[in-house]
Amino acid sequence: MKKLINNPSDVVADALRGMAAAHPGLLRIDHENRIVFRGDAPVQGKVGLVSGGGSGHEPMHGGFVGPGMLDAACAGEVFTSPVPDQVLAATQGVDGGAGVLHIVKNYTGDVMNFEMAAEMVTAESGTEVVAVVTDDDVAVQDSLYTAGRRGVGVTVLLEKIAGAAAEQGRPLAEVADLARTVNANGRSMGMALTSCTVPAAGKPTFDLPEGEMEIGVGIHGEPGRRRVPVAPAREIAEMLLEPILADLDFGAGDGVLAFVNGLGGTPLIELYVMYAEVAAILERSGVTVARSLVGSYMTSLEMAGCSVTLLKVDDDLVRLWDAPVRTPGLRWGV
Amino acid sequence: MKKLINNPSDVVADALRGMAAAHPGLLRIDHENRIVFRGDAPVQGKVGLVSGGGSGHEPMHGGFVGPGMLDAACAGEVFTSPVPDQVLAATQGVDGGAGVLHIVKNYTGDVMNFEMAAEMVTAESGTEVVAVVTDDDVAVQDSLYTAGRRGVGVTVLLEKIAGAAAEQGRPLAEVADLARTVNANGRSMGMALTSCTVPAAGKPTFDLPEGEMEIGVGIHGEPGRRRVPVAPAREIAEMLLEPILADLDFGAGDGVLAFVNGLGGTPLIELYVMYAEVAAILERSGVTVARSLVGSYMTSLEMAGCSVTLLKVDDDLVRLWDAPVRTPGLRWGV
Amino acid sequence: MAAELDVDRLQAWVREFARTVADHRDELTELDSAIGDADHGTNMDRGLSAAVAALDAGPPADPAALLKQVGMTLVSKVGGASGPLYGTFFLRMAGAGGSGPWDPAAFATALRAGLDGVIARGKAEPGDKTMLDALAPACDALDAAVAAGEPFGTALAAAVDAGRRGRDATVPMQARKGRASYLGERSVGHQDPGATSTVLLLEAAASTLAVPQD
Amino acid sequence: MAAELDVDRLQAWVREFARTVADHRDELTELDSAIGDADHGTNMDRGLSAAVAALDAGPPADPAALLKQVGMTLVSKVGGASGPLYGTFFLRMAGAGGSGPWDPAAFATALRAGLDGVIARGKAEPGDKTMLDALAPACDALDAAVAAGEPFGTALAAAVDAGRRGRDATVPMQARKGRASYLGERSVGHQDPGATSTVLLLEAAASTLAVPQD
Ligand SMILES: Nc1ncnc2c1ncn2[C@@H]1O[C@H](COP(=O)(O)OP(=O)(O)O)[C@@H](O)[C@H]1O
Ligand SMILES: Nc1ncnc2c1ncn2[C@@H]1O[C@H](COP(=O)(O)OP(=O)(O)O)[C@@H](O)[C@H]1O
Ligand SMILES: [Mg+2]
Ligand SMILES: [Mg+2]
Ligand SMILES: [Mg+2]
Ligand SMILES: [Mg+2]
Repeated sequence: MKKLINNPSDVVADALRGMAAAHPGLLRIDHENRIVFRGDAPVQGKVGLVSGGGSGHEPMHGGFVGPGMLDAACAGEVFTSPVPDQVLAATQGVDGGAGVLHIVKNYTGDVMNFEMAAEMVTAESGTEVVAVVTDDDVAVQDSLYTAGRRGVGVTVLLEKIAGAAAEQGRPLAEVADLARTVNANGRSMGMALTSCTVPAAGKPTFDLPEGEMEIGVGIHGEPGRRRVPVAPAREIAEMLLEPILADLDFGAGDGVLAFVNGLGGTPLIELYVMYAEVAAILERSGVTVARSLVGSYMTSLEMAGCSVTLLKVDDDLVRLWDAPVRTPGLRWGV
Repeated sequence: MKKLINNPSDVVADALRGMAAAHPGLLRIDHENRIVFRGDAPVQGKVGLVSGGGSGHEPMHGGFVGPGMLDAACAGEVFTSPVPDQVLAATQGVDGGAGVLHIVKNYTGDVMNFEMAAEMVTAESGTEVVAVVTDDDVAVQDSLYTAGRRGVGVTVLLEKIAGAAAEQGRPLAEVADLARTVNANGRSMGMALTSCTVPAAGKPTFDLPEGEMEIGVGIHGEPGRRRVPVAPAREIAEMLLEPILADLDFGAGDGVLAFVNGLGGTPLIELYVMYAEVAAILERSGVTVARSLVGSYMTSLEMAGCSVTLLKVDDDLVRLWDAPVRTPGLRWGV
Repeated sequence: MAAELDVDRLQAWVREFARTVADHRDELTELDSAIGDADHGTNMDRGLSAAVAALDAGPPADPAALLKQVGMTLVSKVGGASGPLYGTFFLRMAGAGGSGPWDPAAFATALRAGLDGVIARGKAEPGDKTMLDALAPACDALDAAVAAGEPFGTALAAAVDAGRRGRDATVPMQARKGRASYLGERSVGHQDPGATSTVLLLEAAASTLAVPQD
Repeated sequence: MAAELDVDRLQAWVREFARTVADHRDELTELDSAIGDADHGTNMDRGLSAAVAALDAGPPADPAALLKQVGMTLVSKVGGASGPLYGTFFLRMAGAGGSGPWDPAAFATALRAGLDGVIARGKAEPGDKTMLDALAPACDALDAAVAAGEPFGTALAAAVDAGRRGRDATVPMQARKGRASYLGERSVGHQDPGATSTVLLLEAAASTLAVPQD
């Protein structure tokens, strides 16, 4: 294992120290509870947005804290959802009197820990909490025979869009509805060229020989649905987009936000190569790209690979996407 | 070799197609000459900023084109400086009547190709061209016995700062002086945990066994000055900062811009771990961090590793750093 | 004479569970690499080390307080799926067994309450390839043996046996809950990490809770 | 009778150089991996393929025009250090040799002009571990042999010999120019890629420019 770290057990704490040093003012970090707060939280009268999850996906979620996006992010251990105490403290810390939205990726651990936290919030205070669960990964069948689809790329887009709506002063119910709409209109699919290595495990989660890749991989190094020979970017784009386009009617004329995401070990030049192929397929399919995002926003440690997310957007969503945002990971308009 | 590409010989062209698709309006791309132009170039009355170099370092340089930074970037083949024809066409394309600054990283190939281009510009037109060469890499001895120091991380900072000065309407001589000041006040040093693989070569440029790392590596996969056992982030930060701090007097009370850069295969969580250590050393050394930048801005394909850059800044430089910039790779204030 | 399960004995159980999980940490993580995210051993070890540290700092007064503290510590320190599940398991045991020293029947009742808590929290059923596949048959075996008046040591040994068989039975199963379910058919052929740690829990019970004179 | 170097013969030289570079592409890149950035073979092959394609499209009328076209193509297609250097080399040869068919003396003069161009552009000297270490001794040997009235074939063979010795001599050198200089002492023990491609240039000259009747 080769990583720029000190001790495997200190990775999360050390990275949070780095974030605190790199973003004074913008962020305030509760090191004990491992919570990244917006510097001016709680913002009175604004719905508070709390997310979180296992670490190892940076900039998600801590890098999306700031005006126009999240109010707090709870950093779990690497690939391990945060614990209820963290979510409770984050919720209390961002409560500006207008209620709090929990943005939860659909993994058994995340869902249960956020649920327990919400129970604790209700028991301890009058803060209204609504949870929205993202489950956009078409690699997983959404059936009784699975834990349901995983929450992946749409989470980033949802955090931005719901964050903008909250910043505008929209009430909790409306922000939550909007968040559910975003989740319902987005689909993602990922692939890996290499495995990641969990620091505490010290070796790659799976073996992926030269010449093979995993299609439908998760962002925690969960192996994918199938293993196939490495293919050109053009074919990989087909493999990822085909199930996305099949699953939701991204019909002719629909505007989409097209998001090509790097998994941590893939350089930007490759992501642009992938985006070129994605854009070409969308053009052939008559899908209009209203907005795009290319970069490593939801990573899986040093895994090489990418995911593609399409989100159907209307004018309101585009306006909210374009609204100012100031976080370490996404910033514009301010 | 595992990469998200089509044909190794098409990587640069494909990535430029992806950039064009992802940033319509903001960028205009001359695919034949492989030049990324600012969408509204040439800007009348403004000094034009042209840079470029081998591809494989994305977002540098094409990702730094836009208001407040570069007017054009020439994309060479992977790790191969652009040819004079590209630089000539870029220079002519950004000439708004106030002259053009060439920002050149100090590599034999880059310097010669930009020189030949400047000779061609002079022969063909009256456009005034001034070249500034960056050479901030303390891993290389600046002596008669080398090609001189390499241009690395400072190039990114210089492009931002000179871009802001040009945007303010400062004249060519002043922008060029400022650029030289930035170069003179910046120092960098890098290290690698793994080699990169040049697509056309198809295999890693060097072998770096488990347990070893290269200190003083270049951004083209040039091996470093020495190979040492892998060490904790804390010690790596020392190894990189020690020669930087020794080479230029970053004295107590000096404000610096501290830049931790990822080389392409290193995830953000590790860069924040590194930044925590860098910030701690600077604090112990009495160096004040005025601004910071953490991320993968000057990469070396999928190489795992990082570089650290310190730039001594005064109020003018900080103001120029803070000025609005709107490029795919760096954006704020707009 | 029926075994008397006082706070010291239950504490020994928790400590032994923590010790064996630490011993098997890499194996648990390895199992989780194959069909999950390579953290089950690390997660359980982190949580149980914290639970032991809390016990070192001053053990609670009675079995209920002890197991409540262990459950709270696991909830606060583990995260992931196993944190809420094992946490809830201990919290429900604490709530069901009463504060005085427990007899084997009280222990069996508490264990089933823990099992019910895991089901309520995780909404899985036996056959889904989870820790339930070890825990549920172990509860059944324990109940039956205690009801039949078997010595507690024998009853616990039966529970361990049933748990081990349940754990082994997860190998051919296709996962329908938790992270392994994402793999679909590719989850077949691997042993569930949670069922594996649950067998460590049962084995620790057998080696610490049954008094010699049983 | 002295060899007459017309445009066809020089074209054959360039084509042969292109062919052998293509054959040795991976070897050149491999050498550049050790002390550079793993692109010398790819760079030279890309440029020379383009030069050959331009020749295919319609060869220029005389040696000067031919070599000028080759030089311009290399400048426009290669990039890196070798583009300006090899480009300048051919451009200077074109400028020095005159337009009519060349005799061996004219060729030797042109070659030296090319060498001077490389020196002017790259500011290296022999001993810096660059292509100069093959090219400079080859020029010297050619000049001496031509001045001594040796047949052109013999003269070219001497140039190749000198070039090869110069190339081999780069192995123990510590680089002082180009990318390899960044390695300091670690550049010792490796053969310079540019000197290696220069020997291919010289070998191509020997196999195409010396007419049988020499
Ligand atoms: N819904 C569930 N009900 C019961 N047990 C579950 C459930 N989901 C997962 N598990 C158990 O949790 C184990 C995984 O725990 P762990 O690896 O610590 O958490 P995570 O999956 O969040 O990384 C699985 O092996 C399985 O036994
Ligand atoms: N200043 C110089 N003068 C002469 N030759 C040089 C000089 N710098 C580099 N070279 C030659 O160029 C070769 C490298 O060419 P190439 O790999 O194509 O370019 P780059 O170094 O830009 O990647 C070296 O092996 C050396 O022979
Ligand atoms: Mg986990
Ligand atoms: Mg090169
Ligand atoms: Mg797990
Ligand atoms: Mg090279």
